Amino acid sequence: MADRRRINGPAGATLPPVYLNEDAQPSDDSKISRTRAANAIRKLYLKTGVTPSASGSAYLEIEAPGGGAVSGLKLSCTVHGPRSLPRSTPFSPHIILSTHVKYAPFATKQRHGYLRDPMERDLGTHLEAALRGAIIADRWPKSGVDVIISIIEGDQDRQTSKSQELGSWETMNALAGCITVASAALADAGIDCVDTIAGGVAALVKDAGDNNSPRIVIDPIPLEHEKILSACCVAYLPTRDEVTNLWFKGDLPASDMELYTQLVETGIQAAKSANLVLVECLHETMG
Amino acid sequence: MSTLAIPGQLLGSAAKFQPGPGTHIHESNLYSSLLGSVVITQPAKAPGPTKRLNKIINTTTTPAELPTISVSRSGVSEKQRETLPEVGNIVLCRVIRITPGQAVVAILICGDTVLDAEWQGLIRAQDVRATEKDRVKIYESFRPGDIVRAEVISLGDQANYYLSTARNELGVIIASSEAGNAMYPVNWKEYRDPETGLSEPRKVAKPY
Amino acid sequence: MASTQTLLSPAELAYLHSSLSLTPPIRPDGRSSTQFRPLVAETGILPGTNGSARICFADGTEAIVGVKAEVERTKSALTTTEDETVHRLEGEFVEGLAGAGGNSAGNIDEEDNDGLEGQNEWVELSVEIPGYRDDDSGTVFLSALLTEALLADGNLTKKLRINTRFHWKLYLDILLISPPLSYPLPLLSLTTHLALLSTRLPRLKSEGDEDPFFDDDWAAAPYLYPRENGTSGKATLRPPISLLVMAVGNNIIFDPAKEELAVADVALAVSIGDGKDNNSNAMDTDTRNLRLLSVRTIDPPSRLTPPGVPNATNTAYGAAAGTTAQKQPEARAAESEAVEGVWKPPRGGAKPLVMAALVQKVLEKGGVTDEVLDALDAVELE
Amino acid sequence: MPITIIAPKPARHHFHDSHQTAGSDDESDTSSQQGASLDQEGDIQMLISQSSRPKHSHSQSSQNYNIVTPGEVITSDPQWMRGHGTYMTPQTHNIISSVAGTISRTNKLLSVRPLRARYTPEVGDLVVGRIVEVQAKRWRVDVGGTQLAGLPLSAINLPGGILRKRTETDELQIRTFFAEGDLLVAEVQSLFGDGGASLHTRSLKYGKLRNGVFVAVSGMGGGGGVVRSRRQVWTMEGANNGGLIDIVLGVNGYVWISKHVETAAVVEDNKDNNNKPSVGITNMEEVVSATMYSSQNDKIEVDTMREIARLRGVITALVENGLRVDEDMVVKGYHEAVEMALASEGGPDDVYLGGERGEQLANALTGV
Repeated sequence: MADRRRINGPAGATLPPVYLNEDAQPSDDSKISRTRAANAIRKLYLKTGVTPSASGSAYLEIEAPGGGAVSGLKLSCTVHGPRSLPRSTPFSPHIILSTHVKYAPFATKQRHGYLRDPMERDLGTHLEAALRGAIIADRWPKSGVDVIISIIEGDQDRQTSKSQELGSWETMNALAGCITVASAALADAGIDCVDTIAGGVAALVKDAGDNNSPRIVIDPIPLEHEKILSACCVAYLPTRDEVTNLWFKGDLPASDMELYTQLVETGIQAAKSANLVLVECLHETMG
Repeated sequence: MSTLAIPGQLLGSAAKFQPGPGTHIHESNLYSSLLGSVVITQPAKAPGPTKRLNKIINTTTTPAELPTISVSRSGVSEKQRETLPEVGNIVLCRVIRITPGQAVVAILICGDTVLDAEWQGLIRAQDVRATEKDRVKIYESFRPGDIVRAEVISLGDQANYYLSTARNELGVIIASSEAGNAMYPVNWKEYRDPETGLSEPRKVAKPY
Repeated sequence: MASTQTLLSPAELAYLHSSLSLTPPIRPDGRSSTQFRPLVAETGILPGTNGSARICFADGTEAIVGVKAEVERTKSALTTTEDETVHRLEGEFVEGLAGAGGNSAGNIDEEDNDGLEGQNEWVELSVEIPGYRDDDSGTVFLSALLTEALLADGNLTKKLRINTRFHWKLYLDILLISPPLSYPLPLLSLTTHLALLSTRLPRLKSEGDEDPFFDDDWAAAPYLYPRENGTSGKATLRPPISLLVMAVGNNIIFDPAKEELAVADVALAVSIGDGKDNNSNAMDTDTRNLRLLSVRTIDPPSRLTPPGVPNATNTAYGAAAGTTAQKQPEARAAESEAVEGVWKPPRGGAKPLVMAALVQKVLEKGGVTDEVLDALDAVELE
Repeated sequence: MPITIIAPKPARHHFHDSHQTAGSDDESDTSSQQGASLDQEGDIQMLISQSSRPKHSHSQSSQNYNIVTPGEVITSDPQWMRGHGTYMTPQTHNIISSVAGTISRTNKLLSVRPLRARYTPEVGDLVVGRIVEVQAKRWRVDVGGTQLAGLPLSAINLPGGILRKRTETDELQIRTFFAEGDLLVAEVQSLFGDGGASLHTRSLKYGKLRNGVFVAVSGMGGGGGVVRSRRQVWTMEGANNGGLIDIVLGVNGYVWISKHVETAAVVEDNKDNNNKPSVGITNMEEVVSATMYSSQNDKIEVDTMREIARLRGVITALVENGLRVDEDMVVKGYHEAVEMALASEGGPDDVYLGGERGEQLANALTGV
């Protein structure tokens, strides 16, 4: 899909080459080890009402681990609406939700163009599924709401070359952040929701060095582990104990349902932890 | 009970309260669906219930007996929550354009809330006044730019709310003349320009 | 495509929901809960491709998949290795230019297994659904789902490797011929599965890292997914399949039609691989080694359905109702408890246990997935 | 077996010597059961021959090939008049087909009935439709035709009795009568010049549909489908305690199968009023119209739901196998399906009629 509206430079041409530090040892520059407990998420910062012009807004930041080898996640979400629909839209007894997730061009190591690429659209679909279960759509007939998320900084390693493969796992972290930040922004906008929805990620990882059997960790950072075997991202409603969106990928033996169930449960744990921050943040908004 | 509520917070049993705005029922319990402060309204003692009560029709209990619980944004934050015009609401709107059959308006204020979004409304010729409906002429009732007080009578079609000014206190409240001056009402169907002295026909709202 | 909203009346929805909630559920077309719609399938229909397949339903929905392969230079292997540091530098730089980093830059000289892994961009998958833009979020979601399943275990990309300098680039073009009458995921996935099974790549005649050249004899071309004994028999390793499964009440329903999906409490797309890993090679070939590759929630369209109005609050109900003008017409529907026989669009999500049960049902040994794979096995190749 | 995958079959030959006999040349409508989807003329003789002798022969004699394709010259004889589906070129007397279909002759009128066509409304047709749009004073209804049909607010029975005057409130609450997605049964009241239709529901047997399932069989290939017949609506007894089931075969190919609701019985048989003192002739309308715009389903027994699903399966199987759908065929097919279920391993509860089962059913009906 070509960008027909702008004249862009050749794709990828703006990428600066990344050189290794001369003194860096090839073996350990690419790996940092996980210092958090297996069931702890990274520190979150969440604030609502950051964009006054929007009906509702929120900003989420997740701390960068490992002393700058990896950038943290920085998300900004704006909610526009409820607002009237264009005249051409047919009657809708519900609010019409549309979600947009966009990486800022500079958010990741590889530059993103201005047009949304398939991965961003895919994220948007996941987010839509997650939010649609949370909002009470029939409260707002004949109206629409747009949830727009900009990923300002994309939680990716800055140095190593393993971006491609790891990137696909980092997408899940980004999605979980998107869900949490959108939830705060929707509450700020005064759109009826059944609960405060939050996202969480869990992964089955193999650690470098030791010959340990794979273990399940919360909020995985791909760079911290030798290999991620499977991961899942969960959008969870804590008071109702319900999941609105589940995204699992990886490679698990079908005979081991237990492992899968555990993984999802750990994902829910992560979502619950994020939800604590969310609730705290909403109380602050009120206070 | 805390006076602040966040979405998903348990407010009480559905058997004890009636659900008001900003709440929802889940498994026989009332939960908040908004971020705001909890308001409990005792049922009106007079037999004639208020408009708001009238809208909440509970099939299992008699509506007049239970207090209504609702969650609202007002008073907590400066930013007002967007509301939708509802049937029965009194709204203030600006006339956008007129045709022989109807006046198209933009709803600006609904109840006490200044609206963020622009909702479009329609005043059809037969809804302009209560009497002599057949002889209503839109151009003798409204002009583009007028500010009108009206009542929402229907959700209407996909784009428009249907409004009515068929009551004495409804109609044009602010109008300017063709010369561009603010006018004052002289009777139920005329506004007058203080500078030129000319009158223009309008559906005039009775001043309070 | 959550956006493919089927317009159903509240009364229909209420009826469907209650009939599907029965034990056992009564589906509108009479199928049992695990039964699929009957399919007509054939492979090898496109002579210009490396592999192809076609599947259609009785209602006329039809999908065609064509697989084409091209030899491509592996990008990160452009430079020769002399000095370790220089190599790494350049490898990195080239990768940056290409805009698609791989993981093989440092791995070329390594003798371990990682060096034999493929890269995800060697497989390109496109989905075309008539009536939808190719950047429609629903279409993108479908192709992301199918790609994810194909790449999850790394088996496919591994097969595409020719030598350190060259690889096959595989293009999978998935075409739905008719506008979707139901969520097309199972149809597209099964067709893709058959097309990949029938895919053959020319036999390599060159050796080592020299420029590859191939055998002209198409009959000698080996299957991408090799068979047990040469060209006949079952494939030892199979492409993944993605099944659509949904829950209504306590029932788990496979291959839902669109009107069934419209009342779903939750719908999942579950991708399963049939990976006989090398460890169990010597084992009996009858038991499959199913692997869970991906699970995605499909946004159930039920949340966007119009609610029914209980008779008690229906202004058009009852003989005298029309004249009671003080009842406000079309006032916003009041919050109320569910009433028997009245459709209420579901809110919220699904219990984690329900979701786990759905996945469990798909993975069940000797269950639906096994039977689907058996049936796909029985389809004659070309 | 949860899934059946079969290899494609070679294309079926639809054409066969029809049941026309020598001497009935003028009436040779040649609408074999696979020939025409809609019997536009409602030709009586043809209907009789069809219903009395459903047959399914596969003879491929080419003499009776009455399928024409667009551009094919049907006749150059000037005695014929051209009808639907044909055109003439200036200066010649050639009548040329403009669609692919079967030739039908009515006296001197030659027309071609398309093999596959959208529904063309005719005044008096009983149709099942779905509301797609609500406008200020009317609804737009999908009836499977080329255009949406209109249903004016003035053409419905308002709750509270037929004679109630329409008020402005009704206009404002138009959506409480029918909203987007609602299904209704109506009659075509009039046609517009462009082929669009205007519907009405001004009879107690028309109105909103509930308590059942919908199936669309219009636009199906192969020529099967709903045909105009004596009765489009009937009530039948479901097997295995199924209770009474109503079937509405819309002429437009939209079908509604639902549990029989008692109040409707009053309408169908007015004489019954004597037996029911509570429902007099005067308040009958009120009782019926009370439920007219309800979207709440009554309680439906499991047995009834099962038999409704079976009936739906019968209709789908008829269409998929290119058979016509009318009361006669549906009733026969239903009894056959009940028998088949009893004989099958699933027992009477097995209502699946897809794939091979459907073919089996069709074969049993056509006597092959």
